[in-house]
Amino acid sequence: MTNTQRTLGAAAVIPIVAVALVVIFPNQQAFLAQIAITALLVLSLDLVVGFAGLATLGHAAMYGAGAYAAALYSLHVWAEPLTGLVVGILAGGLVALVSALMLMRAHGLTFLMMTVAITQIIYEIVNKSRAVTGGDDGLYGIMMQPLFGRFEFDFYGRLAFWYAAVVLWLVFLLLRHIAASPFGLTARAVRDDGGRVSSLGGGIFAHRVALYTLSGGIAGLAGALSAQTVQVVGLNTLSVTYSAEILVMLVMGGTGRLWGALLGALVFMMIHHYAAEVDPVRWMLFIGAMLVMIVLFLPKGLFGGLEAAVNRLREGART
Amino acid sequence: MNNLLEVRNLSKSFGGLQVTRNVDLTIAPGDRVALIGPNGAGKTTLVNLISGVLDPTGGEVMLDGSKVTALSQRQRAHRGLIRTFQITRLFHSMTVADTLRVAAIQKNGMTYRFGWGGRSADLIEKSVERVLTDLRLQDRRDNDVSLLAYGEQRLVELGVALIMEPRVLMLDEPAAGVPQSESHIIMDAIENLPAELGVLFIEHDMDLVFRFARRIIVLVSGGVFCTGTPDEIAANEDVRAMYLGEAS
Amino acid sequence: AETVKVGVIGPFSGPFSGSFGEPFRQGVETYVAMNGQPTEDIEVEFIYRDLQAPDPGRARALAQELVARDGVQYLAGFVFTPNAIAAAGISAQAKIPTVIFNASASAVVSQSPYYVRTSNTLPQVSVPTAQNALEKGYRTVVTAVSDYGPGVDAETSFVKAFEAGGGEVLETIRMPLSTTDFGPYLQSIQLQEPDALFVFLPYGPPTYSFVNAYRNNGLDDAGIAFVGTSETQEVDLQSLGEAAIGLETGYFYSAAHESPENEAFKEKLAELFPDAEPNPATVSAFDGTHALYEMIRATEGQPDPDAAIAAISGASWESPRGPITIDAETRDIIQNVYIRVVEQEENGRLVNREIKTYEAQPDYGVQD
Amino acid sequence: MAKEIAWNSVDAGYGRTVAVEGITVRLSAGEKLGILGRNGAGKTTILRAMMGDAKVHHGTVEIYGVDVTGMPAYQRNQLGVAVVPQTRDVFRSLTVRENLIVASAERDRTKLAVKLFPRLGERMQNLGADLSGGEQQMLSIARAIMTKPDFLMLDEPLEGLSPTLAQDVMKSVRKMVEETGLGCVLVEQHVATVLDFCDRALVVQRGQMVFSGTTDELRGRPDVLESAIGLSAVSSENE
Amino acid sequence: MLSLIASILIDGISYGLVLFMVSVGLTVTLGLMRFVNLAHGTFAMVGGYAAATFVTALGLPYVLALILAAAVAGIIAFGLEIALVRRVYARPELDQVLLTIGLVFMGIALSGMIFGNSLVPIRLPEFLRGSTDLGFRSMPTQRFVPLVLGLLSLAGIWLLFERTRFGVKLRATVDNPRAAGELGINTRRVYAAAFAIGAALAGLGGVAGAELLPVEPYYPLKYLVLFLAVVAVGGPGNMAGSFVAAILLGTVETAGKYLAPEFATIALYALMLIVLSWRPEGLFQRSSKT
Ligand SMILES: Nc1ncnc2c1ncn2[C@@H]1O[C@H](COP(=O)(O)OP(=O)(O)OP(=O)(O)O)[C@@H](O)[C@H]1O
Ligand SMILES: Nc1ncnc2c1ncn2[C@@H]1O[C@H](COP(=O)(O)OP(=O)(O)OP(=O)(O)O)[C@@H](O)[C@H]1O
Ligand SMILES: [Mg+2]
Ligand SMILES: [Mg+2]
Repeated sequence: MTNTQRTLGAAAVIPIVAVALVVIFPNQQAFLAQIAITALLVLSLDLVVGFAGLATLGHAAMYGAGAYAAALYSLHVWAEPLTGLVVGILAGGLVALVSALMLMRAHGLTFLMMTVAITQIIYEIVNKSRAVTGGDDGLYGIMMQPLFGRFEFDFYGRLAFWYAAVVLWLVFLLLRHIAASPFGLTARAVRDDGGRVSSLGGGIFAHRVALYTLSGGIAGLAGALSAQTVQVVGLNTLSVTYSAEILVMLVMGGTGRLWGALLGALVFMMIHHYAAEVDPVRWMLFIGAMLVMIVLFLPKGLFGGLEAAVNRLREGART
Repeated sequence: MNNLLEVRNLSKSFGGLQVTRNVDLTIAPGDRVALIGPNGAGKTTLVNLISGVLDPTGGEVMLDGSKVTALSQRQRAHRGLIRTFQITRLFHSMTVADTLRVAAIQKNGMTYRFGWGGRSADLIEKSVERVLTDLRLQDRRDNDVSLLAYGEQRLVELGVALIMEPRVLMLDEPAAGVPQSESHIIMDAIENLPAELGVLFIEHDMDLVFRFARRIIVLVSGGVFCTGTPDEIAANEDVRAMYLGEAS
Repeated sequence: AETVKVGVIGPFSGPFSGSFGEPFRQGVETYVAMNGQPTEDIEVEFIYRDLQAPDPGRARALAQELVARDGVQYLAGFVFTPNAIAAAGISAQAKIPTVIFNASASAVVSQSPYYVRTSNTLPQVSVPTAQNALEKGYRTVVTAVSDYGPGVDAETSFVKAFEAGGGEVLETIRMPLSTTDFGPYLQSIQLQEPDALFVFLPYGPPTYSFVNAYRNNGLDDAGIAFVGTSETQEVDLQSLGEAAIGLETGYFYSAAHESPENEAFKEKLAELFPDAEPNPATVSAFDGTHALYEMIRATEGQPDPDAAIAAISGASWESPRGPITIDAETRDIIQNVYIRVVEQEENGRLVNREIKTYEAQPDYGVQD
Repeated sequence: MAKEIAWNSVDAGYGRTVAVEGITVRLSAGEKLGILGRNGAGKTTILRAMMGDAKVHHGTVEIYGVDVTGMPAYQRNQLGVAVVPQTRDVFRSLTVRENLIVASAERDRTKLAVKLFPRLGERMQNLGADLSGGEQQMLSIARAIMTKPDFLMLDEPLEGLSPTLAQDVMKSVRKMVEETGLGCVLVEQHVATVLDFCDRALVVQRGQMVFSGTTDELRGRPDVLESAIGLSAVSSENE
Repeated sequence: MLSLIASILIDGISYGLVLFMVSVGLTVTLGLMRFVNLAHGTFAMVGGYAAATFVTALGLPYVLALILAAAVAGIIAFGLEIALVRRVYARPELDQVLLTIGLVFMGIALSGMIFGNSLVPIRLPEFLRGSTDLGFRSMPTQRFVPLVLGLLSLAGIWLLFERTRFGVKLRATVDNPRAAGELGINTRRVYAAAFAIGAALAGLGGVAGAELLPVEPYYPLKYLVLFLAVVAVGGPGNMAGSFVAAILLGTVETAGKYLAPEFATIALYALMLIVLSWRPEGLFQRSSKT
């Protein structure tokens, strides 16, 4: 396969899967929209976890910032969706930029706990600003204008899903491009041995800040999509628990590969949803066991496992 | 003559332990200086001080006549002061070619490019190719560095430094772990460097030191014990007793 | 027979399953066991969906899916305000009558014209509690509530009512939800020597720690009375143990309420679920199921949301908690609030003994 | 039981790859075996197969006639084999003293280590990570000796040591071999050192054993030295 | 004023001791063993349930129940170590995260099924109930449990890990498992023992801290951040560091509660942020003694 073929192939995956999902689950588009938005968020998380090698429990800070910013923008300024997305990106990016200045010298457990601290502080502040944010009751009353002035957001979530899926698709293509670029290659080098990169004259602090801000911007974008399609923003968007949940999705899918983020979000949400539907009381036992199994039997995550399986099939076909 | 690198009265202590004592040294364009001395004499520490990994407790480092003591390792690297590490430090998730590419990206200030393409990208590919050829690593270009034998990793470590086109190059035991039979690849590569480059290298292999160095600095207990041409050093009884032993 | 589907969304797993999810299900099933099907040829099917915590996105997706895929005619449940509000969009647009079993912010019911509530709001219980405090002669109080929606509602309405009655509020403390050690708050309250301490905390661990800390930091010895609302609710009561004895609270349901309806309810509940405690949440779901039945009967199982809502608006009945009415205008509940004191029975079990009744309390609403 | 260790037609490697093939060699107490070969030829892999760090795909490794192929490394060490790894592997977060104590078979043999390397005596309270390269090498050698092995495998032990110290180390090892009957495997880049120190030698090329015999025989095989090690002028080196 | 400061210190230190007790096991498993053990709270919870069962159902004395509870947690952990945990020591940290989160989920579901979803109190013996008069104020008597156990475990752990060969072996194994094995250390046994000890301490902490952090199925997730904070601020693997960190965090949060009640949580996290920015390796760190 040539490079162009491969790129085209990769580009086709998301649209094909999106159509397939709509065909299989025609009456659950609000749920599918949730999956697309979560996948976008997990994708942005992969930039921090996979590309920068930093485990974080604070990614929701940027997601929540994007969600609240987009919600407030639509309530008080303009209910136009696309500019709302830009507001979300800016809010997420700004929160990331400011916290990166504190965070980007730390790593490991220290980094993890600092992200927790930042997220908790933001959470408390938003909780206390009830007049603006609605506090724990949530921020509600969001009514979006039609997309492009033409397409109405329906309560079935049809538009919501396609809107989220297209954004996800574009961001995915963009990140694939970036991953292969000098910036992306440097990111991997910084992750492997930052000190070595400085000895070559690379500015690792600035690079990490840039990467974190990029990731924060995308997380903010996901937050804005969520605010616009759900029409309510709750404090849960800012919680450490939610950060942990998306981290689990990413690790389950496989880190550092982008595909893993998509697969992790899709599979986790699907299994969670259906396990909880089959047994609303005991599904956690099932999910827990599944995570343990994945660690034991798929050391490179779902995507790694998938890849290995495909390779084995190919080898089998050849011989 | 203008000195590329000048070190004045450099000192370093860890707690109560003084590891570098009032070291003076200069490197001029074209210099090939060997730094030798017993284990723990402070050779690596001196390179760390010059390259900016460690902060000195006293003294100055000058590059091209201007003080760089306050500059970071990164800034010094930008001014052409490049070093290798005694224990290889490579990017363990990368292939040989990518490792070299990373270095070339830093060299050419392309860190914030979000795509390839353009003339500088060709430049990078060309320099990567050249270094691979010089070090006879073409076969290994797409191998993961972490899976190479140690000796080959040493070659890549050197390649990373070479691609930076340094003006002053400091090598910490570049040939350690490389078989005698193959150390000439490394030495050839260094020999083929532009003549105006200044090279400081640490080595315990006296064959290489005497073959390659034009000047030798002997460091003992953190201080400069003596300096001289290879012949002078080889003839020095004290150095023989303390360091060289019966060999050579 | 024709099947009418009802989707019940609530925390059937997770940290809130003990105080809400399980009671919801028990309340529904007890009602069904006591009353059979609404009519001979209508069968109700309840579909339970787990929603552990506040998460508007999931709430909306679950509601949408229940309506579009599973074809439910009614929705019910909802513990957390943001979830109820997120589902309101679906309820309003798809015209799905929905019975709120818990979510207690005043604003919830107004979010959809098809919302009905059978639980309570915090002003509803806090205002009579404040009146009772005044009547008992407490002149000064400090309020200590958890810093979240219900806590803030409770504080605001209590303070308003207490001050309106001539009392003085020395300090209002909002304690972060994650607080585990309440000792310092209680020590500093003690220094202010108020007559009483008004409290609102979420169920479970915080209540447990707080009540123990109230006892162990010697506030009772210092004569600072405990004025609570839901702290001694049945799900926590037995684990609170001795520390709870003598605490006085104002709330809408006590398992010790003396009425034939309550006795029948408790008996059936114990028969179906031997380990279950009759809890306010159980009764809210029980009455919520009654409301659903009323709507189903009125529409003969046909999807006619407006007729359904019209049928329940203004309805009154005798609940295990006492007489209740669904306000014809607001579709919110009107009910008695009882002042209760925790006593130990012969068999060692603790009960909330009702000692005073404030009748037919509406939602007093809060604006902050 | 014979005091010997043996590789019996061993194929070994990492994961699915095979790095060395058909290695067969035996070593008795008091013998000194040298292993020579170019970068990546598989020298380290041979030692690792003995300790269980490389995967043995085929064949067996034996210690004192016991097939140890599936055994965990600590048991192999307790049977009497120790290794000084090429990467030194000092415990970076432990002090020098702790590095030595942890390896000591008996209560406290650190005095022995200090006698061998006085420099270590001055650095007892330093963390492993703070040692110089040569000091780490000393520590790694001393530590292996602390376990009181019957067989000691040294993977390029002289790398990074000053010439005087390198001579001292070889002298000490020779003394141990002579006095305690230690068996010794030496992987070395310096052909001269091997020819000078060892009784027997093994030459590997691209994972294959291309020579196995006494060092005297090896001296007479310029072809092997030429092709497998790339040395044309061994004799001149040796003078 | 003086009594305010005294109150802050008394409440702060006694809260800090509770924090120390509930995280002390994690300083072993995460700190010393470098195993990202997010399931720490699960073992604490196991200890709590065990103690509650021993006291309520079997009528055992509190102190005995405490010791048995620690043993139960240790034994369960030992089994899990052999079956699952040891397979992931050498794997990336995130795999350890996934595994232990999986264990947490399973623990939550199982304990809910066995013990119900409400909290389970551990009945205190008469001599630990009520309050103790300190002269100018009173303090819950139960707080002496974490005080005594905290100091005992601090001393015990310090001796075990800093002063015995087992401790050095563990640290060597963590540092470089391959080299440790080649030097004759039975690394598997060392790890299994250390993991069980960490879990036993967790169990002890679960019981000692149960008045403030009551035992219920969600215990392991609810207080995870608290446990991690103590270890991170103290410097992973540093016992004394964790102790000081716990007291510091406890005192600062307590001061917040007295002085700015609504901002106590923010104060706690701000402190964490400041300490970690200032000392990324935690308050204390091993270094050469030159
Ligand atoms: N961990 C590993 N995983 C995969 N392959 C490896 C690994 N270590 C070494 N190899 C490969 O095995 C082969 C033999 O390596 P080995 O380290 O045994 O060589 P060596 O003779 O010791 O070389 P050197 O002189 O450089 O130390 C090499 O091709 C190397 O790339
Ligand atoms: N961070 C540190 N703390 C304490 N002592 C240190 C530290 N770093 C180095 N040293 C000591 O300083 C001395 C000099 O070390 P250095 O690495 O410079 O030696 P070297 O000359 O390069 O030796 P070698 O030839 O063995 O590599 C050594 O004794 C070492 O133990
Ligand atoms: Mg050195
Ligand atoms: Mg080797």
